[in-house]
Amino acid sequence: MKKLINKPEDVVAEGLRGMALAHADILKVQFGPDYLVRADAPVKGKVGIVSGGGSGHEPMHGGFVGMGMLDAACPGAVFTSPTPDQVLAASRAVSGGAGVLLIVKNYTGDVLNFEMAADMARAEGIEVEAVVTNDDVAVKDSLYTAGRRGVGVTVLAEKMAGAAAEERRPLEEVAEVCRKVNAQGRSMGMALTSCTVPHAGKPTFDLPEDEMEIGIGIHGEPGRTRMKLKTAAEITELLATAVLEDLPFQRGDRALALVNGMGGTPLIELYLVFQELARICKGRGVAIARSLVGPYITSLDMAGCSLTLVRMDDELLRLWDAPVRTSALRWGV
Amino acid sequence: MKKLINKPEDVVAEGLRGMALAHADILKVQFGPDYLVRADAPVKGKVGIVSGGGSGHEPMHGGFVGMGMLDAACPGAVFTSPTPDQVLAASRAVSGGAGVLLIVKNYTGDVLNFEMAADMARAEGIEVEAVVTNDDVAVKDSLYTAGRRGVGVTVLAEKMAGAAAEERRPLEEVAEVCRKVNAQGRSMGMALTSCTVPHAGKPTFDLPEDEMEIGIGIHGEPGRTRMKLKTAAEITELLATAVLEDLPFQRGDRALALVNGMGGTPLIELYLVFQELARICKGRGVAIARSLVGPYITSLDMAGCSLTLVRMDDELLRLWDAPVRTSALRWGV
Amino acid sequence: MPITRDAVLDWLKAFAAAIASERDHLTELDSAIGDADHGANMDRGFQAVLGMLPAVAEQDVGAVLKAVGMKLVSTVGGASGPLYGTLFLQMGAATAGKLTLSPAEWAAGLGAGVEGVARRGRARRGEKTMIDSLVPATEALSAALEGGASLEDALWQAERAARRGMLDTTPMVATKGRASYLGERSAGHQDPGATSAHLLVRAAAEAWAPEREPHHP
Amino acid sequence: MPITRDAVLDWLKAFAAAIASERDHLTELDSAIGDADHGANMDRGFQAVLGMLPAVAEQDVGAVLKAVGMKLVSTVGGASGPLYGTLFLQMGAATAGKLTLSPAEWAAGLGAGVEGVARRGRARRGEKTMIDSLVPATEALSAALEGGASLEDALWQAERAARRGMLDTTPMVATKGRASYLGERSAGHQDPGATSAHLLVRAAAEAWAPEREPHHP
Ligand SMILES: Nc1ncnc2c1ncn2[C@@H]1O[C@H](COP(=O)(O)OP(=O)(O)O)[C@@H](O)[C@H]1O
Ligand SMILES: Nc1ncnc2c1ncn2[C@@H]1O[C@H](COP(=O)(O)OP(=O)(O)O)[C@@H](O)[C@H]1O
Ligand SMILES: [Mg+2]
Ligand SMILES: [Mg+2]
Ligand SMILES: [Mg+2]
Ligand SMILES: [Mg+2]
Repeated sequence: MKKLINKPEDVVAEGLRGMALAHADILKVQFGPDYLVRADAPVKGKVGIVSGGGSGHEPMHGGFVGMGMLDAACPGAVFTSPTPDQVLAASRAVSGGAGVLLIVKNYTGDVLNFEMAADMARAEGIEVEAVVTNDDVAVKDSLYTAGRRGVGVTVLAEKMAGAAAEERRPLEEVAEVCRKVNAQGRSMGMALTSCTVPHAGKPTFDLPEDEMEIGIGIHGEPGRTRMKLKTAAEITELLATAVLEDLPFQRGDRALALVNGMGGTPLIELYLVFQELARICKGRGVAIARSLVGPYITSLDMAGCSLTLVRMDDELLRLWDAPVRTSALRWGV
Repeated sequence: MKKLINKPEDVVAEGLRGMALAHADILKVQFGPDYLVRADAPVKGKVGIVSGGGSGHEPMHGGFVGMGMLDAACPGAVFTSPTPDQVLAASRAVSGGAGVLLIVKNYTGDVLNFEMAADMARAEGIEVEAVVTNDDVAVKDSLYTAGRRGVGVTVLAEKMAGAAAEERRPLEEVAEVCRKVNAQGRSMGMALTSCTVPHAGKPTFDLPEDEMEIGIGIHGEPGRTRMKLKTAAEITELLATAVLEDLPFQRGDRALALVNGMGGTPLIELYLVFQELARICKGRGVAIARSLVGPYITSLDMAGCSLTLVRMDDELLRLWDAPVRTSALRWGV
Repeated sequence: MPITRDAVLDWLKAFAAAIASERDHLTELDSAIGDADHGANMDRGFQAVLGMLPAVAEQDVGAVLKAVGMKLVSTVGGASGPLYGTLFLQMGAATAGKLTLSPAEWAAGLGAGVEGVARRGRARRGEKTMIDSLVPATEALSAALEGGASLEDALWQAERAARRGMLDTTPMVATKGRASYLGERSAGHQDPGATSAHLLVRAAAEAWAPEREPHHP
Repeated sequence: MPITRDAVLDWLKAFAAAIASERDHLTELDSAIGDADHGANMDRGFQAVLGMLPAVAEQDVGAVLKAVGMKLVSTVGGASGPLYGTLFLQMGAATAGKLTLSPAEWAAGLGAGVEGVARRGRARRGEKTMIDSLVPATEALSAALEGGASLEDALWQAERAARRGMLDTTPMVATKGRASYLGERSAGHQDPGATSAHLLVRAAAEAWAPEREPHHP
């Protein structure tokens, strides 16, 4: 295993310390229980937004803490959901009297831990809403699975819900924005290589030099199919078709497009994939009204990418364009 | 070779097309000769700043085109300097009557091609200054080498020179800011893995599973030494010591610190390295006044990092904090 | 015979010891259909519980079980943290204030805990989860006691039911948890959570009725 | 005999052909002490030159050489682009307006080009670059002509000097270009640019005096 780390068990804490030192103007880091919180939290009269999940997906979620997005993020161990006491402590820290929204990715562990935290927070008199994101079309959403996994849409929902909260809209409306983004968004990812979890020390799965995994999860969960390598044009076609046809997107739709890097894929390849995606959307009469290209929801050092498309309306476009000031997303301020 | 590409010979052009589509609000891309230019170029009465170099280092340089930084960037083939006609065309496009500054990384090919372009531009009556960055302490700067390579400082110099140009300062002063950042800055990098050049199809060098290369260049040039893997603390100590003692940095100095990812290293590891660097600087009485952590001057998919420190004064701090609006660096607007 | 607070502590220590010795086996089962951390998660949690027990050793049974639940919730994470945490929190609520439990109270408490798990996880039998060993075990326990069996015999009947339920998960296709992403491919593997849950039931029988352990053919 | 414009075109085509056939060898040499692209760079440039020649085939020698220089500058990149580009641009300037060249004019033009390379690259002999085969070649060419040798003999003497200069780069430690980063490790490898430069000189001899090629023992 080749990583810039000390002891595997210290990776998360040391990474958090680095975040705190690099971004003292934006956030503070609390330890025991661990969470990152906006430097100016709690913001009086504003809905507090808390997200979190296993570590190893940086910049998600800590990189999205700041004005216009998250008030706090709860990092679990690598690829392991945080515990309820983290989420409870973060909820207390961001509760400004207008309630707290929990944004949860749909994995059993995340859902159960955030649910318990919500119960505890409510028991303390904090008004809590929870929204679960489940945009990964690689998983069939049915009685026979734990449901679709929450992936790329999570980042976009955090941005737009964050903007709604900055507008001082009430908890129910902020939660509604988050639900709307999730309902209008779909994603699918692929891997060229496996990630390597620090405490495991070896790749999670073996992928031959001439094969790739389509429909991969962000923890190296198995995808839909394994196949021979293809060109960027063919790979983008595969992912985009699954995403576009699932919602489905229609001629005339305006979309927010995220071409996300899994951590080990260089930026030039992501831009190359983006122009393929733009070509495909154009061919289907779907206009890419806004876009984001880069590593935003990663899987440690995995090479690969994921595509996310959200059908936008005027309200969502306004919320997307609204100012945001976090370490990973920043504009308008 | 596992990459999200179509044909190796099309990687640069297709990547540029993606940039143009994703950032139409910030920049335009011209083909034949190829360059990226600020959407609003030329800016009347402002010094135009042009940089460039081989592709494969994204976001450098195209990601730094925009208000407050570069007016244009000239991308060569992967790891190959651009040609003079690209730089000439870019210089014409950004010439707003106040002259043009060329920021060149110190590699023979880059220096010679930019020099020829400067001659041609001057022959057309454009006032041109060129500044060569050479901050890589891994190379001995002597009669016996082509001199130190230009690496991390280039990004920081482009930001601060860009801010000086936005202040409408004259060409000579903008060039002076660039020279000052280079003179006050030092860098060193290391690799955990080799990069793979698309048209080569295989890793540039072999690095055993338990070894790393210290003092690596951004094109996979050999470093100072190859050694067994060490902890992040030890690696950071190695790089930071070389950088700190070369200038040398003194007790009481204020520094701008860049912890740069080589392309294949996840963000959490870079933050982990940053807190090691902060510890080391603190121990030597060097204050990290500003910092930047992330992949900014990369080497395709290489895993590894580089450290850059620039001794700052009030003028440089003001120029660093000034607004910038590019696809890769953005604040204050 | 009544179940004393110290007997409950013995049971918890026996379960912690069983988890520690089965840690690698549990993780191995989880690596086949999950993410290879169930043994690590459970062991992390119960080592923390062992460290905390002395501090609550003088309190009533309900308080002890509540404290165990809280500790698991705050140290395990993943799916099993809230699930085992809920199991103990609900048992604690059902036994609040009691310094000893009658066999019926013990059975009722365990039943309340298992109901809490089912509610928290929204799982029914047959979904290839810990529920598949917990539910049969509590049913067997209550049935035996109502049928007039001694606590000792009832405990071992519960253990047998839990073991059967654990083994029954092997052919099942998971429809809950991480394993459900595998669909059909989840069949043919024993569920890790059902396996740790069997250890929970067995620990009580071994702690309180070691001499009665039946000799399986 | 005077050197006609068509003879110059023959020389350029002969050099382009030599680069194409030596392409892999040049790249191989560059991979040892550089970045493995010299063959690709030179071939890319001279294929572009071949495509452009017809358009200038009716112009004077100076114009043809200038056009070649411009094309190399705009297509090769790297270090060799500006260097070979400068060589042809300077030769073109020195032969501007001429439809034929005397041997002395040819030697002077080549000398001017090589001086341009040395100026552009700030390189002297002994730094393990193309200069190490270009300078001896031009010196030998001029000396031979001044000594009364025929153009044909002078061309082959220049070729011999270029080859010797090329071989002499092997033991050298590079102090210019990418190879200089290797320091001592650059010794023991023949310089790719000196090798392509030898082909440039040989192409003239082969194009204009094939029958005179000396048979080396
Ligand atoms: N919805 C659920 N209801 C009950 N038990 C569940 C549920 N989901 C998962 N489990 C149990 O949790 C076990 C996995 O626990 P663990 O590996 O510690 O958590 P994670 O799956 O988050 O890594 C499974 O073997 C299963 O028995
Ligand atoms: N300063 C210099 N002066 C003269 N020739 C040089 C100089 N630097 C490099 N060269 C020549 O250029 C050759 C390398 O050319 P090439 O590989 O095409 O460019 P790059 O080194 O940019 O990849 C070297 O073998 C050497 O002969
Ligand atoms: Mg090169
Ligand atoms: Mg697990
Ligand atoms: Mg887990
Ligand atoms: Mg080369």
